[in-house]
Amino acid sequence: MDVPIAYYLVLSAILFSIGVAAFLIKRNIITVFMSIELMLNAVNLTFVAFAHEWHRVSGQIFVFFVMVVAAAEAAVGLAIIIAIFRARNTLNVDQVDLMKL
Amino acid sequence: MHSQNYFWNYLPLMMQIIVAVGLGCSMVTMSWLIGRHRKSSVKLAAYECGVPAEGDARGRFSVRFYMVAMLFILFDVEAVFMLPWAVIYRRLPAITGSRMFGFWEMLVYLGFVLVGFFYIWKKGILDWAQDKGDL
Amino acid sequence: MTANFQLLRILPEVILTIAGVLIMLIEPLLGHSTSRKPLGWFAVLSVFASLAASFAQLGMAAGTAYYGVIQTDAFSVFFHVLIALIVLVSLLVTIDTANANTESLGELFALMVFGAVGMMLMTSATELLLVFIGLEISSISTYIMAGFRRKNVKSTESSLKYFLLGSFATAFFLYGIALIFGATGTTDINAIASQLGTSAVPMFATIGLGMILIGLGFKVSAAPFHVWTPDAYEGAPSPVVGLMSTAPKAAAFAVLLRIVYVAFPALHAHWQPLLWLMAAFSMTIGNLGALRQQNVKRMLAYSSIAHAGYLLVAFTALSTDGIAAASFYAMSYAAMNVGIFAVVSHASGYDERLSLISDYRGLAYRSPLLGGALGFFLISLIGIPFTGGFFGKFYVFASALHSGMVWLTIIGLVNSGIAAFYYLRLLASAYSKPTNNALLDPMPRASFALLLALVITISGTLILGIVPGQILAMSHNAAVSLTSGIANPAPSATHQ
Amino acid sequence: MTSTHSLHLWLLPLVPFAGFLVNALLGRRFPRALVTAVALIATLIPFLQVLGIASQFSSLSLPHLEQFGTWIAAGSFHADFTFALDQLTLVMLLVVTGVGFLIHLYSAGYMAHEDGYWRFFAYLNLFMFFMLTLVLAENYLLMFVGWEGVGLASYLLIGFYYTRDSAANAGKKAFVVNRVGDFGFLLAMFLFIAHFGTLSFSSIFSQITAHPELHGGFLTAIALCLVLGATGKSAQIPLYTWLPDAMEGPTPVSALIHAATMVTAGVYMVARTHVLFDRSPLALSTVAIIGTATAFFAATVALVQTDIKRVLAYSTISQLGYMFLACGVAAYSSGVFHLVTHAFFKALLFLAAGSVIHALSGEQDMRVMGGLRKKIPVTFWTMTMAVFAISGLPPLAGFVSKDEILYHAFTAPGPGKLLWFVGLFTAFLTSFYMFRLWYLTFFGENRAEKAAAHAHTPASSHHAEVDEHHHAIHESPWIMLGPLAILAVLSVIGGWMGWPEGLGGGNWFGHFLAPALASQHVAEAGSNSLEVTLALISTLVALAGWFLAHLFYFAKPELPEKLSVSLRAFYNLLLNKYWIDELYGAVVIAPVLFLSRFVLKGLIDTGVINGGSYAAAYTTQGMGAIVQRLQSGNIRSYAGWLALGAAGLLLLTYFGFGAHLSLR
Repeated sequence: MDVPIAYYLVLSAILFSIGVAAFLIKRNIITVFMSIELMLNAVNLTFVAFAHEWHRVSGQIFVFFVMVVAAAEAAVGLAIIIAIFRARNTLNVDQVDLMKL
Repeated sequence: MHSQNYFWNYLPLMMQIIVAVGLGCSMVTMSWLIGRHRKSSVKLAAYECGVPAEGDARGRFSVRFYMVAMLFILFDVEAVFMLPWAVIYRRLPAITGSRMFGFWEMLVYLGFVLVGFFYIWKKGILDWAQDKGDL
Repeated sequence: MTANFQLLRILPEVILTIAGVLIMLIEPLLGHSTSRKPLGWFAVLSVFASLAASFAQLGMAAGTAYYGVIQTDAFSVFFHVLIALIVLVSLLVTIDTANANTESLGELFALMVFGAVGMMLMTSATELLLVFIGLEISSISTYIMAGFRRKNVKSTESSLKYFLLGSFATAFFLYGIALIFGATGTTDINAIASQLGTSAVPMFATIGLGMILIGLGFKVSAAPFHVWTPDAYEGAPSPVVGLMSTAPKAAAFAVLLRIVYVAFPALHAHWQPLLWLMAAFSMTIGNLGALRQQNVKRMLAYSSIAHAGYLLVAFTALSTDGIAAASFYAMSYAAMNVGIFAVVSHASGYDERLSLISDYRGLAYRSPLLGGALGFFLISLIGIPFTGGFFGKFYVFASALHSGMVWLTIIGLVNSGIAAFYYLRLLASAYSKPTNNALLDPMPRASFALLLALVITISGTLILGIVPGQILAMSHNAAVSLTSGIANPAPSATHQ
Repeated sequence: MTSTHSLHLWLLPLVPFAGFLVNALLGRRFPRALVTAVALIATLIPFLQVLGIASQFSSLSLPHLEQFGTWIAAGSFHADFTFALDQLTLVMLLVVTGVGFLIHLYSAGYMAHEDGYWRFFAYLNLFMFFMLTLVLAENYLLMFVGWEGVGLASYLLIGFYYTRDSAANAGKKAFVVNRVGDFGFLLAMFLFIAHFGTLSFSSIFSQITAHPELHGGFLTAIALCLVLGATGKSAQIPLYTWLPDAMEGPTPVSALIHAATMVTAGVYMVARTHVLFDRSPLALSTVAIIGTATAFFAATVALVQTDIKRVLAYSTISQLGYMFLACGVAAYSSGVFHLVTHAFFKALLFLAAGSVIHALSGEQDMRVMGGLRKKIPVTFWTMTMAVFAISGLPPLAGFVSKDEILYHAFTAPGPGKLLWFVGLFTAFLTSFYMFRLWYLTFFGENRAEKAAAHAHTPASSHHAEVDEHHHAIHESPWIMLGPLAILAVLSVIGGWMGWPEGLGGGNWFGHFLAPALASQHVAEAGSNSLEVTLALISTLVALAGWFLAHLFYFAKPELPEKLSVSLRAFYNLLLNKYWIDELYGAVVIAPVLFLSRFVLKGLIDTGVINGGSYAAAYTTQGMGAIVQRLQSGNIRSYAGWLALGAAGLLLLTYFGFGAHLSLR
């Protein structure tokens, strides 16, 4: 008995949308960043689901790479966030708006 | 597959969830209903292993913790590539047409990881005692 | 195909990777007071070697390597050469601009080299996974480079914005790949088209293509995904802006060309109108936005949005000429834009002393060399004949009109008329007598690195304008090799 | 190549370019004499070469093509570095190099005391390079190179006095207005490529000729685009506004670029493309109407201008209008003839005006001139020749060429008579304002000394050369007067080469150009008596203008004042040039700037906030939470933009476009 693929897809679409919404709503940079991770993992779910559907392992390999890339992004992102915090003493995205227009 | 069947499959799981949630909720409710409520400052204080709480739970950590955490994530995740490699290691000679190619391939990969390790080491990130205020 | 022969197909990338690793290894071993500039020269040499390796690939028959994930052909070589040249000049400008005591300068060189690896991979990859990895390698290096002056509030802010929004867009790009994988069961660009066939197109493929357009639209800063550009460019160090406004864009355009023309020619009725809109919006918003800017880098940022729009015009032509025009435009834009950022970098220095247009008043008197070069690049950006800027636009619009894109051509021409306005403002400012005595000091002497950078960019712009035959032939070959699809789709066995 | 031997046409533009390079790179360190020598030699050599070409012209097989290699080859389309020489080119070459050399000579005297002497001559040589490229080009692309290049040189030279904001702005205006014209030119080129697959004159024209059934349609579209380009370069309605402002440049520049050569490029281009225009009656009528309207309109504005150079600027616009009129009635050779004579007398007018300005140490306001006849006699006499010529008094050059245009207009089918009448009235106006200039400058009492005694007015002293002390009025040096004299002779006798047959001449000029400009249009055959009558009428009209000017500005100088009071509204309308500049400012510039503000502020600031995260914040956090100052530069609002764009794009992908809805 299999779970229909549509369920996975809908779930990942919902997760992705939650990620997008959280990106737009959240003020803390870390949380914003977490919402990006959520989006990436939603995509991972899609990949795995499709890999299963097509019986192709390449989708799963894709997930490995996405995970590694996400980790690298996390490292760089946190480094940037630390730099921002040191320069401004805030992690509120709404206050990082020196440059405009 | 039929969706009706499909849902029936999960009925036991559903029941378990209901039982678990019901049990938890009922325990909290029961104790609230049965227990006596005496509000004193001692009762309301945070309980920390019998010692009075000190400071703010959200205190700032040294940035070093983040550094090490980030590096850990990186080196940890890099290991993920060894998994698929290990799975097909025995078939690699057939695929690549060379007996040891798969082996050397992984060594090159690990070499790159080591370079990264060497870099952070020489940069003094792992040196906990050294004060690098500008990190 | 032997492994060694396959290695030749990624030789440029291999050379740069090794060079970058070496730089990383040497950097921490150097003392605090040791100059990092020799590392920069080493990077320059390695990029040059990789340039040579790219040219050498022209001698090989076009083909794929590593189970069809890499394809070297005239198209990939064209963009390899372009990226190598951009990185070469950016390295030279960095060497010129950075102070001797700039800390961790070696990291910047290594990042530029690694970024180049990522961009080159993007242009030769025929597997979406590799495209994604290349994109991330180049993006992550650029995020770091943008925030390289980490004590500077604007630089970190630029980095943060670029990073957050870039990752946001990347997620869309990735989702697009996932959906296409779902629709076709493959992520091989060459195989997608045959999988799609002529039958009814699955919804996933359409939506997936849309998502990919979003992700790449962000990378090339096409409207409406351009919002990050002005902020990211304003804060990032000028030599880095020269790089990130050209090389990653060129790579992303190459990917876009490959995806829409190789993988999705069947869906052109879907993507062509979208690119039409993106082109029109980019040109208009970019030019209108630039009109009122006081900050030079912001102005150039808006101008780069507009130029992305001109380039997208060529995409809508749906012809080999259009692809050739797009490639040619990428090169001519790179020549003049990297050049103008070389001037801006040197004039404003590592600590960005000059930022407003009014700060450039009298530049031509403080340094006739810089003033002349600035004027030259501005003339090219305006699109006066005998410069690359003119011919780039000429080919783009000629190919678009040839395909019947009358309105887009008109919008583009009107926009390129408006553009003269703001470029002339900078030009007039540079050639006015300075009012402020503080601005009268002569510029620091141009170093050999800067002179070399200016020679490359100016001669490049001139060659593209006066005798573009050779390069046009190259771009035409690139276009032909892209559309003819010499490489057979990789055997499906490799996917199991 | 059709000719057995090469004429080395490539030398023509490259010699001035070499001059430009030498002066631009080394001129700063050169003594002035050396700069002058380089610049003059770099112009003299092409002139001598053109004379040499002219001397062996009859032995050439025309058109004489010289190809110097393939320029670009993109797929099926290719363009070459090819120069072509035919009758029309030769005429243009003679004008450009001849008048160009004289003006270089004049500049050596005029600019002698200016800063940036080397820069001036470098730019001037650069201009010659591009102008010669424009004239020699055998395809539209190469022509466009010259076309843009002369615009660039013009921009640099108008803004020569860069310390003056007005000069810098005038340069920018000229450039930007010309961009509008370039838009038309570029579009025309793309259409040529799309329809003919080439930009070469010979192959486009032979394709058109080979298809007699081609008429109107896309040919009209191309022709109208070219007309737009021509109106920009030749300062015609609606793109003429830059030329009066261009007078901010040094006077020799006004003479060379903004009177004799560059502004005639539009006329040259139309004449060059006559094969196309012949097939499009609509485009031809457009040209004729634009020309006539511009001629009349500019002449009316010239009536009330007080700045001597501005009068000449509007007069130039008006005369260019005549040339357009000629092209519009398919009398291309008459247009080119007027172009030539106009180059003589208008260059002379400008140079003489420059001499006057020079004599008065920078004064350009005619109201404070007067009585200069005796003080600067050479300038006076040469300028008199030019004034007589442009006013159309026989037998001077201007009379012949203008009369020929009016004759062709009269005999043209359709509204020809109306065009003729407006042209005739414009001739009257021309005569009036030119004699007004003549009287105000040279006759009456000397108002300059009176004004100088009154107060030193810095506002009116535009010329950068103004010294602290007021010079005594002096005649210019011979290096300036020499070119004046030569041009004066040409203005007087220049007409004989095109003396119409109807008046007993041979119209050698028209016959010479006939092979190059053979028109398929057959005008109504006019009779000799008609031509004589028309010539008589225009002579009378010119005399009437003179008489009226005499009355107003010599006999009864108080009359103009009275008239301007009684016709206040009309006078103001003219004085303010019909408020066209203001109109353009309100209709074109202001909206663009508004849009720019809208893009920067409106969209980023409020649009997204309202659309994206605002709504999200509203729904998730309730009313209280949205009281937050939201501003641009905000990452979340940027992300909102991205998300909105993404949503829009995905919706369009999915629902919007099928194969049927294409945005072509």
